[in-house]
Amino acid sequence: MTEQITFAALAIILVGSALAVVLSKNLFHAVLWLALALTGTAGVFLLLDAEFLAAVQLLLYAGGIITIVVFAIVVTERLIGERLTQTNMRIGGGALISLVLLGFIVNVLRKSPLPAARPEMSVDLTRVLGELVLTRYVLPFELLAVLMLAGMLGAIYFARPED
Amino acid sequence: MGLEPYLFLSATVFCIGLFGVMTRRNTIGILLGIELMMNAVNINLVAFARYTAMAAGFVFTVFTICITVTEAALGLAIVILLFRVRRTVMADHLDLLKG
Amino acid sequence: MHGYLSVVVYLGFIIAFAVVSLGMAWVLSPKRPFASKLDTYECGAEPIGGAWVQFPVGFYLVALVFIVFDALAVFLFPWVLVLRTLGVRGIVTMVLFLAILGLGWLYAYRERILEWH
Amino acid sequence: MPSWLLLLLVPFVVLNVVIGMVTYVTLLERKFAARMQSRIGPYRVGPHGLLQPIADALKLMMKEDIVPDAADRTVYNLAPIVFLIPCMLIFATIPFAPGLGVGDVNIGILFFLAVSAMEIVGLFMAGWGSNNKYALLSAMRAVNQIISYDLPFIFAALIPVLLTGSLKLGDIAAAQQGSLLKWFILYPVIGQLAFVMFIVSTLAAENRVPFDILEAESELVAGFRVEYSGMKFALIQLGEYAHMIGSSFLGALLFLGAWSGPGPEYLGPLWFLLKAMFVFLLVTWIRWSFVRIRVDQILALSWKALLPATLMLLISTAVVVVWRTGGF
Amino acid sequence: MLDVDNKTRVEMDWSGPERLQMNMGPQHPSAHGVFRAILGLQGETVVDVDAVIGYLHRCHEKLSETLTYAQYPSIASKTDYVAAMTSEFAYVLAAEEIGKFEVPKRAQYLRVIVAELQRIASHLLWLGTWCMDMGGALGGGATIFLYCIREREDILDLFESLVGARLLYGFFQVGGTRYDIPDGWAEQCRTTIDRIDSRVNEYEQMLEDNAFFLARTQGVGTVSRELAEDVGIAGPLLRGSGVNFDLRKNVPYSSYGDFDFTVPVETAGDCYARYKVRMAEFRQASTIVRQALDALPSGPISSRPALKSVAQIRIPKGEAYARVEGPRGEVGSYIVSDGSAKPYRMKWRGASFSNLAILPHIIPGHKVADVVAIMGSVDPVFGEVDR
Amino acid sequence: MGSKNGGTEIITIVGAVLRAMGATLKNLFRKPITVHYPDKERKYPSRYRGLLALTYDKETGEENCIGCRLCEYVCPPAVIKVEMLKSEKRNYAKTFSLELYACEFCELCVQVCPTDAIVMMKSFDMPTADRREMLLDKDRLHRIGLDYEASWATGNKLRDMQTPPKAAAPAHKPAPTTSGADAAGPRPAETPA
Amino acid sequence: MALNDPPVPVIPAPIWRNFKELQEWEQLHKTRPEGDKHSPLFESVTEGIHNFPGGFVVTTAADAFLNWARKSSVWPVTFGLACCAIEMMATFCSRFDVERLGMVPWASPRHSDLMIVSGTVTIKMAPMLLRIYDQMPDPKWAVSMGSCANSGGPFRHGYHVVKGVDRVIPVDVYVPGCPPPPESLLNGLLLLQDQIAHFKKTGRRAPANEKVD
Ligand code: SF4
Ligand code: SF4
Ligand code: SF4
Repeated sequence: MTEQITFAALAIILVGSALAVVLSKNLFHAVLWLALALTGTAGVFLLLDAEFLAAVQLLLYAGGIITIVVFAIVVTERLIGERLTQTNMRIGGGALISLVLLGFIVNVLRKSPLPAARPEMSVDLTRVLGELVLTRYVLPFELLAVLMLAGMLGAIYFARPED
Repeated sequence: MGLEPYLFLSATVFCIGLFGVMTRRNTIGILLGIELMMNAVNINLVAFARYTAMAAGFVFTVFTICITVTEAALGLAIVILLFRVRRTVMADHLDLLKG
Repeated sequence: MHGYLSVVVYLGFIIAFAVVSLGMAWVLSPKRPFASKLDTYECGAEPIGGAWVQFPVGFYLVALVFIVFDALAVFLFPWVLVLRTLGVRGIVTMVLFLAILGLGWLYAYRERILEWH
Repeated sequence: MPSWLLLLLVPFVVLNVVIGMVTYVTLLERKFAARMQSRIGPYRVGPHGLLQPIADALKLMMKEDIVPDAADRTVYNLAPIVFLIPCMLIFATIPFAPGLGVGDVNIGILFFLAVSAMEIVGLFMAGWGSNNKYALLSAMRAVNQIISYDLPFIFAALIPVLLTGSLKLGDIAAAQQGSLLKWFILYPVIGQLAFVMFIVSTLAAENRVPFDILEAESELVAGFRVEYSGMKFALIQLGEYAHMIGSSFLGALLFLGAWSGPGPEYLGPLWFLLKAMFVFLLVTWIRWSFVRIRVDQILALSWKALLPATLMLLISTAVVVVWRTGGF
Repeated sequence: MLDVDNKTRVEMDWSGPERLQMNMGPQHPSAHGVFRAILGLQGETVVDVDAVIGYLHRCHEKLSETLTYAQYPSIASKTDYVAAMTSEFAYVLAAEEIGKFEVPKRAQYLRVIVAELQRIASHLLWLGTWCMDMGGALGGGATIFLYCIREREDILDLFESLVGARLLYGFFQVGGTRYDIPDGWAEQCRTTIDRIDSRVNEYEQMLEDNAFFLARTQGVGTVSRELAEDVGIAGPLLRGSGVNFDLRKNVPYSSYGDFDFTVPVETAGDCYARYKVRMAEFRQASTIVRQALDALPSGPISSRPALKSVAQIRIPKGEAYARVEGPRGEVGSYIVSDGSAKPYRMKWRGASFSNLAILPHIIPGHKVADVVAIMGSVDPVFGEVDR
Repeated sequence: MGSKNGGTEIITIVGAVLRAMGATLKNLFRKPITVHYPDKERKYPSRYRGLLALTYDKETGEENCIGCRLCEYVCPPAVIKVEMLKSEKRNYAKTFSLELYACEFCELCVQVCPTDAIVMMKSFDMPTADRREMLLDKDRLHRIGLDYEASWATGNKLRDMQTPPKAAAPAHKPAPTTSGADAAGPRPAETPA
Repeated sequence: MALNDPPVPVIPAPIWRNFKELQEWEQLHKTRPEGDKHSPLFESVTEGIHNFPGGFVVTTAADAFLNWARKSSVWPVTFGLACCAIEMMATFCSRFDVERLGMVPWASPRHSDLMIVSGTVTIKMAPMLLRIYDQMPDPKWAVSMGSCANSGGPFRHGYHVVKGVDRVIPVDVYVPGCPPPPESLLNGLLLLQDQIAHFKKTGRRAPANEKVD
């Protein structure tokens, strides 16, 4: 019972704030709504017994992404008055496509057989995760480092002051 | 509770993100939409991993989160670069390919 | 999950506390707004120009380095847990990971991003 | 007692204790600083100024609450709450005695760090929402500083975790029970270095002098909260102090053996409190002894010295741990 | 809604990020009074600075034309209120120069003693406020500030038992001083000086090799020798830039010639150099006070009959410029007398005013945090700037 | 602050940190110098320049002021207003008002008063919510003179102190003591050095 | 009177009427808004309780308590104008330590309750001063420190000096002196605390001529 209620609350928060992200006129507000959406996602992860992922979500997304987006805003926009506002275009088209896609997915989901109950999980997820990352997925792990390095170098290169 | 509600939730958030990506005029706004979509994907991943008891799903969620973060950083860097070159972050101004 | 439930209850109490105290303040406090009271404070002088202006890109670059290392920190947590069972292998893997990211740090160092001019 | 009642009661009690503690810690700090400066400090409000925090809180509650015209109303009004939540929430996972706490979750320390990283959202909202130059500049500095010191903070805090092998705060505390020598601060070399680094990054993460550039009143008047008055200001102050004390508790838990101490077991929370106050006074002492350094120097210190140093220390600790468990 | 286009399309010159115009002052914790600096910021870096003064213009010069030579010295102390003694000194010196009045030796020595004590008090206040600027009112800066004021209180006590007032004295009068020292004052003065000397050592211990302090002061706000000479700054600022110029040595007035002291000079020209100069001046001032106390002759304290009425002091027609070395530099007073009991015209030369002129030369390029450090090291007093 | 020569730099930093903390610690154990003002007052020196007051002749009970208006003339901000009341034996001040809210406490009026009529008190305790209260008329000036302790200075003493000996002090006054007749007394040592 | 009563010439009773400044002061004091109330909601609630039989005990006690809190934590804004500011600083420092009375100086007027006008207010400064005073949240107080702030002091004949800060903002306590030594200022602050303790139930300032004990 508790699970249902919590899920419903989280779903409302998540969908509501997601809508606010794409609709709000003020870019900074949109970012704040995104923070709420990401925190809500962390709640969903918690509900799925993935506490480690929830914390990662908070640390990386809500702490990190929000910071860099805000910084990106302050270094690009002159934020006075109307420049902070952002508008949507092709709203009708966008909404149509999104709704069609949503209908399609829902349709597919309805037809496919899905597990109704979750299996017991007795292990400490964090520990399992650590073991997997460092043993079986060690290659992806190191590749991830390379990827992040590349991303970082590229980003620094792009955003570096020109002097 | 079954897996279904999670997937619905994720699908909804994904579509909202998509809507944002398609309709936002501000490039940063578009990036926010992408973040939402990635987020939806993560929910999906975790939910599937949990209901099928496959730890690999969790591992890949961590990986995707990291990748998303890097992607966002890179994306924003490109926005900054574009801003510097074109002095605007409005997407519909950016599709003009002429100088 | 029980642990988190009480954390959620705790969170609820915090919000309640904040809201209640703000509400009490609303009841107790006088309200006499007028134009110059509501002006932005700027050392007594009239504000010149707006506050929301564009900042140098240095801010963003620092955040960029941060986020990558934050991602690194995320992997350290499970690593710390399993280190004893994995032994040397764990250390080597992580050191390699660190070394790769360290290259990024070096680049940032060389580009003088960390000095934040 | 029915479990649902316990579920409600424990967080309620903890919250009230934390709030009471935070208000009185301000008095402690004022008295301590005053003595350091050849003064007396609050003295005439109640016996030896003991009622001072109450008077301050009441007065702030009765002050007018100004929302500047130029401010972004919603953001401005929500910011104190958003700021307060993470600052108070960090107490959730701290066990004040074995089993006594809101929720000693499995990933306690990670939870602590993740939640305290959320502080910047509220901070930035306050700075941004005020639409004031000082506030915005201060918020920019603050975010920059907090993200810079978050990493050394995490790495330094990970060292006791590494020595214990558990992310659960209760386990870390339990690992230091028994004898004084088990306290992680007494772990040869590593313990002391880690503690110093922890203190330094705590100072920075809490924005205390010498790293208090964000409230730098000689430059930015009152920093990000320059426009806040009345109760909202009080909430922000409360949050700042709560964060400080939360970090002090974490420091006492990670390095000073939490509730271990002589005497019967029920004295445990008292010992813990004393140790946390020790860390707090240490921080205060440092704070009242230095001039602040410049923002670029602060960042350079973090990125060029503290970050590599903590990482090195972490790796060497790992080597030691593996070596001692016979991993080689 | 969509007016964005026009705005973004305007060919905005991309010359780096935009400037933030920020007010510092007049009500600002580190404005040292009522100074208003309008800083142009790029992020944290100051690109230009515009100083607005005049918030404390109290019409000193005009007022002095309506007051007699007997009345004005007590108001003269309100120009540089942190170093009231030296501003009174300059005024009476100018009047004495026109009138060719003798000043008894005892009075001269007393003048030197109080002027040097005042220098110590003023420097203590400077050190305190400067550290508070750099260290925050909620940090170590405040601690040092409180220590400095604690020591300054001792000197104020000396003045209080000498004159009766703590801050603005009216100790000088044309032809001598108004008060003689009370019994036991000399001993009290010696012990105070000794105590302050030891406490100054303590501050040095707290600051001198403190990396944080050095990081904030070394290489910050460097004034080159040429610039210093061009702008005409004075006092410790000038000596911090390597110019050995001190009126007490170069143009000895009163009986400074009798005493043995050195003029500290530093060459670096940054905030730290100014700090060093002032710290050395503490020591020099206390040696001068000790020597003067030892050699204090007995005799009258005034060469003129005691003041009995307002227009008693008349000086012949003439004009004179007298200057003394105040804690902030050359304090000058120029009097044109028409032979009546009041000056015909009087002009102040405030050290702070000319020192302040250095700010636009050295501030741009520094960080916001450095602005307060530089301001503090210039140590302006706005009573003297705006007069 | 970088990591140029890391090791030594860190050692110096740590040393400086410890030294600075030691200095504050030392002060932590010094006695506070705070004066508990409303409960205990510090000892004012005898030359303290405080509120102004008019005096009586101790024996005859006659007021000393002769309304000569010298103080009115000398006062730099012109806060004193005196009207003279002519009488056969001596003169009186008919009205005497002093705008305390503008006085600059320069002691010039005390210095010029020929009859030691106006003096200063060793106290400043006259804050008020009513600015009119700071307009002192003759009665209140007398009242103040009775309420507080007078400080050392009077016109004659001040003039004696300043008079050069060779100008042979006016005969009608006791011999001047140039080195100051004041016993300020050693200040109580508030802080152990 | 302690001594044998001397013959004092008769002085016209309200002598202050001869002084234009003081007349102006009276006018200003009368016409100034009294302000500084609680919120209307709270007012009506207390009004209701007060009318309830026995309710006055509650309201008086509550009022005394709230006024005690106000009085015990009066936070001045750091605002120095001239020489008096130096003495104000000395008052805030170790020797006189106003923190004993619960006062903490803050830099931003938004956090403060009290403005100590310490020094000469010039015509150029007056608007700034007014703005800073305005920006303080209610209830707020002002202390005029020193002769310059009281009336222009030694410079009151100057062309650029405001003749008393009470022409710009309402002042609660005047402290005499040039500069007032710390004791004098402390005394003024104690008087202010007394006044705040008598802050009327309506939230009005105590009228200037009412004697508070
Ligand atoms: S002390 Fe000075 S200002 Fe005051 S009344 Fe006497 S002469 Fe005038
Ligand atoms: S007080 Fe003295 S100087 Fe003034 S009128 Fe009276 S007698 Fe003359
Ligand atoms: S009253 Fe006196 S001390 Fe105060 S500001 Fe005016 S002149 Fe200066």
